[in-house]
Amino acid sequence: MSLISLLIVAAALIGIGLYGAFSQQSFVMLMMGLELILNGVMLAAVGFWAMTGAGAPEGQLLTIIVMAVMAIEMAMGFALVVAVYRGKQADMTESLSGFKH
Amino acid sequence: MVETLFALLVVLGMLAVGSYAVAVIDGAAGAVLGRTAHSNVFLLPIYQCASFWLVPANTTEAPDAWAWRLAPVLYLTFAAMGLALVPWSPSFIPVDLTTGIVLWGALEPLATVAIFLHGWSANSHFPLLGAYRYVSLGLSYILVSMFVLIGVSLPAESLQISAVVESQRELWNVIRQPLGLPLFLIVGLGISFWGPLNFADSSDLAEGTSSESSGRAKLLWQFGRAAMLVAFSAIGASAFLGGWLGPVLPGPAWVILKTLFILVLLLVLGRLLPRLSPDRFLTLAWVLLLPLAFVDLVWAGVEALP
Amino acid sequence: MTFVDLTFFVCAAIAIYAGWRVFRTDSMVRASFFLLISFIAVGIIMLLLAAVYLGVALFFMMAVEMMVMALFMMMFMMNPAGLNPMNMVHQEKVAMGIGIAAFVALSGVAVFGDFPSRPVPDGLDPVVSLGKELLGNSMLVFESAGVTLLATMIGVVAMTSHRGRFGEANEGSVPPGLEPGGDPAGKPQENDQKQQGHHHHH
Amino acid sequence: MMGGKPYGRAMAMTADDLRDGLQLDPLSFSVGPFWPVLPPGFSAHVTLHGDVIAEIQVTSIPYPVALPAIFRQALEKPVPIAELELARACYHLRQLSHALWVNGLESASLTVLQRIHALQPGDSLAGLRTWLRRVGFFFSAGAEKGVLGRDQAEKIGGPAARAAGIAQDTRQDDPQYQRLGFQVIYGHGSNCRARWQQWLDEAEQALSLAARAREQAVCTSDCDRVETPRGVMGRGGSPSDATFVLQELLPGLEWSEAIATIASLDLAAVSDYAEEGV
Repeated sequence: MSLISLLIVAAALIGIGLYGAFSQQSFVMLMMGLELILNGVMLAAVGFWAMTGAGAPEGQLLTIIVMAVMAIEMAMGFALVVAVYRGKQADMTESLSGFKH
Repeated sequence: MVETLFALLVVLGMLAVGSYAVAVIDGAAGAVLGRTAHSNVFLLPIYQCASFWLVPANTTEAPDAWAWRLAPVLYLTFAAMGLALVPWSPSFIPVDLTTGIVLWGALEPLATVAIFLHGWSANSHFPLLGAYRYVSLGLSYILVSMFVLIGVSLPAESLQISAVVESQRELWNVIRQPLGLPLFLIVGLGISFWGPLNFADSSDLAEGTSSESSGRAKLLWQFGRAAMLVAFSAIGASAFLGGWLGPVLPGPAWVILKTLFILVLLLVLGRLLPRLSPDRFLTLAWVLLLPLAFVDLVWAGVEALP
Repeated sequence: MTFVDLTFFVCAAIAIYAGWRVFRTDSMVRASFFLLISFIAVGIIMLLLAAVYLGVALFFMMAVEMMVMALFMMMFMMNPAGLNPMNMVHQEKVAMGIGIAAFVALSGVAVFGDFPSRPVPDGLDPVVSLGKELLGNSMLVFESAGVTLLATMIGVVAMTSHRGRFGEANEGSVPPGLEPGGDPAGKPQENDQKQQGHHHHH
Repeated sequence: MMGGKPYGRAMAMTADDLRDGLQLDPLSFSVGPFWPVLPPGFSAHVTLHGDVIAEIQVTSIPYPVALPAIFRQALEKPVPIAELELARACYHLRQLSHALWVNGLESASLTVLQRIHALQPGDSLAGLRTWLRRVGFFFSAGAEKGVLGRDQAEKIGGPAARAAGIAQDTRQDDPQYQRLGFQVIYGHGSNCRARWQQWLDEAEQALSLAARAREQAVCTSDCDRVETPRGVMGRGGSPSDATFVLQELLPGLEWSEAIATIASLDLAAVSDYAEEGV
C-alpha cells in the first residue's frame, strides 16, 4: 500500500463518479455520481494525510468537511428532487429546462 | 495468534449461548405471563431450531437472490461484531478499538441496512412494508443511540469502550446519567425489533420482513435478532452498568450477570407491552425520546465539567 | 505481501468494482447499496491508514445516507426489485471520455508527481489529534460546518414542505390563470405532462 | 403498461396522494383469504401509499360465522339464560383475545383463551381489565382509529352499534331479563378502544347475569328474537354481512391501525347452522 496505489484507486473512483454524474439522467443517480467523486477525494485526502502530511490534523479535518459537504449535498439534492417532483412530476434532468415552474 | 483464536471462540460462543439464553428466557417469560404449559423451556428452543432446520426453503418470484440470502448473514455478522467489542476484563477485550463506541454506533445503521435489504429483496409486499416501516423508524433510533453513547464517552474522555468501563469505577453511568440506560434499551428493542417495538416483523404484517422466508433462512434471521439483542445487552452492561467492575466475582462473571439482567428486563418488557402504532411511536421518538437524549447529553456534559 | 497490503488490494478492488456497478445495475435500491459497499471498502482502507475515527465515521455516515437514498427510491417508485431493465443515460460517450480522461490525468499526477514521504509519527494518536484540532485551532471551520448543516436542515424542510408560511409552497411559481380560477398561462397540455411523468419507465 | 400489478408483478406508477399531495408510487396487492389475522374467507384488494391505505376493495366476504347452538335454540324454545349468557361472554372474550394477538400481546391473548375454557357464571373480569389497562392495551395501535359513523354502526349492529351509542338490545324487552336487572351497556364511543371495552363490559355483564340467572333458574321468554353476540337474530332473519363498511372506514388509516380496526369489528354474517360439537 503505497501513496501511488492509493491515489490511483482514488483517481479510478473519481473517474467513475464523473462518468456517472455526466451520463445519468435521473437526479438521484446523478447524486450518486457526485458522492462517488467525493469518495475518491476523501480517500486521496486521507492518503496524503497518512503518507505525506506527517499526521497534520488538518488532513483529517479536510475529510470531515468533505463528509459534511456530502451530507449537505444529499439533503439539498433530495429537497430539490421533492420540490421539482411536486411541481412537475419529474425526476429526470431532461424534463427541466429552467429553474422556474 | 492463540489470543485471536480464543477471542474468536469467545465471540462465537457468546453468539450461540446468548441466543439460546434469549430463547429460554423469552419462553420462560411467555410461560409465566401467558400461563401456558410448555413441555420444557430449556429444550423448546432446540426443538424449534430442529423444526426450522427441516422445513424446506421458500422462494418468491424474482427475488434479489443475493441480497435475500446475504441479509440474515449480514445482520448476524453485525451482531457478532458488536459482541466482539464487549470488554470482559481489563486484560481480555476481543477488539479494543480506540473508537469502539463509534463503531458500535456505526453497526446500528448498518443493521438497519441489513433489515431493509432483507425486506426489500424478497420482492413481496409484506416484507417490503416491514422494511419500509422499519427504516422510517430506524433513523430516530440511530440518533437517540448516538447522543446517549456520546454521553457515556464524555466522563471517560475516550471513545474506547474499555475506557468507558474504567470511568465508572467510582459511580456507574446508570446513576450518573439516569436517562441513558432507558433510552439505550428502547433503541435496543427497536433495532432488534422485539416486543412493543417489533414493527418490522410484526403480526399485523404476517411477520413483515421475514414473512416470505422459511426454513434455515428464517432460523438464521431469528438467530441474528436474538444475537443483536444479546449484543445490545452486553454493550449496555458495559456502558452503563460498569461492565467488568464489581466485588468478589471475577470480571467476566460480572459482565455475564449484568448482561443477563438487561436481557431479562428487555424480554419481560417485550412480552408485557402491546405494540404501539408505528406512526405514534415515530412521533414519540422525535418529540420525546430525541429531546430526552439531548437532555441526557447536556446532563453528561455538565456532570463531566471539572 | 503483508496482511495490510492484501487487505488494501482486496478493498480497493471492491471499492472500484462496486463503484462501477452503481451505474450498471437495474435497480436504484441496488445502486445505492453498491455505493454503500464502495464507501465501506474505502472506510476499511482508511482504517488501514490509521485514520481510525474517519474510517468508522464513514461507515455510519454512509450507511444512513444510502439508507435514506434507497428509501427515497422506494417512495418514488415502489417497485420492489429491479424487474425492468434500467438504463437512463445521456451523452454516454462524452461522459465516458471525461471519466477516462480524469482517471488518466489524476493517475498521471499520482505516478509522476513528486510527493514527500512523511508518514504519521509513531506516537501520534489520530483520534485525539483530530479532536484537539476540531475543538481547538479549527473551531471556526468546524462550527461553520455545523451552522451550515443547520441552515441546510431548515432550508430543506422549507423547500420540501407542502405548505409554506404564506400558503402553498409552490404558490407564485405557477403563473396566474388567464381567467380567474382558470388554467395557468403557458401550462403544458395534459398529454405532455403525462408523457413526462411516464418518461423514466421506458 | 404502467402501474398496478400486471402479471402479478408490482410496477411503479405515481398516483394522487391522500396526505400532502406529493404524488408517489402506490403499492397494490391482495390480502386474504388465508391469513389468520383477517376473518376467515375474507379477501380484499388493497392500494397503499407508503404505510397508508388509499383504497380497499373487498373481493370476498368472510364466511358466515357459526354461533353456539344455544342461540338458535333460543328461537325455538325458552332456554336457560345462564347458558346463553355464558356463551355470549365466551364469544366476546374470543374476539378480544384475537384483538390482543393482533396488537402484539400474544401472552395476554393466550391467557384470555385459556380463561374461556374454564369460564364460570359469576367470574369477575376486573383483574383482566386492570391488567390490560396497566400494560397500555387501550393505547396500542389503532385504539383511537376506526371511528364508525352512525349509519355504519347501525348497519353492523350488535356490540359495535351499542359502543357507538345506539342503545339497542333485544334483551331489554324480555321480562325475564328485566327481572334480572338487565340494563343496556352503551356509549363508549365509536373507535376501536370503545369496542374493545364494550366486549369486555358485555362479557362481564353476561357473566354476572348468568350467575343471577343460574341462582333463580330463569329462562328466556321471548322466542321471536334473540340478541346474539353479533346482533339481533329473529325469525325475520339473522345479522348479515357488513364487510363493505371497511371500504369506507379504512382509507386514510395506517396499515397497523387498519388491521386493528378489522380486528375490533365483527362483520361476518351469522350462519344458518350452529357451531358443531358444543
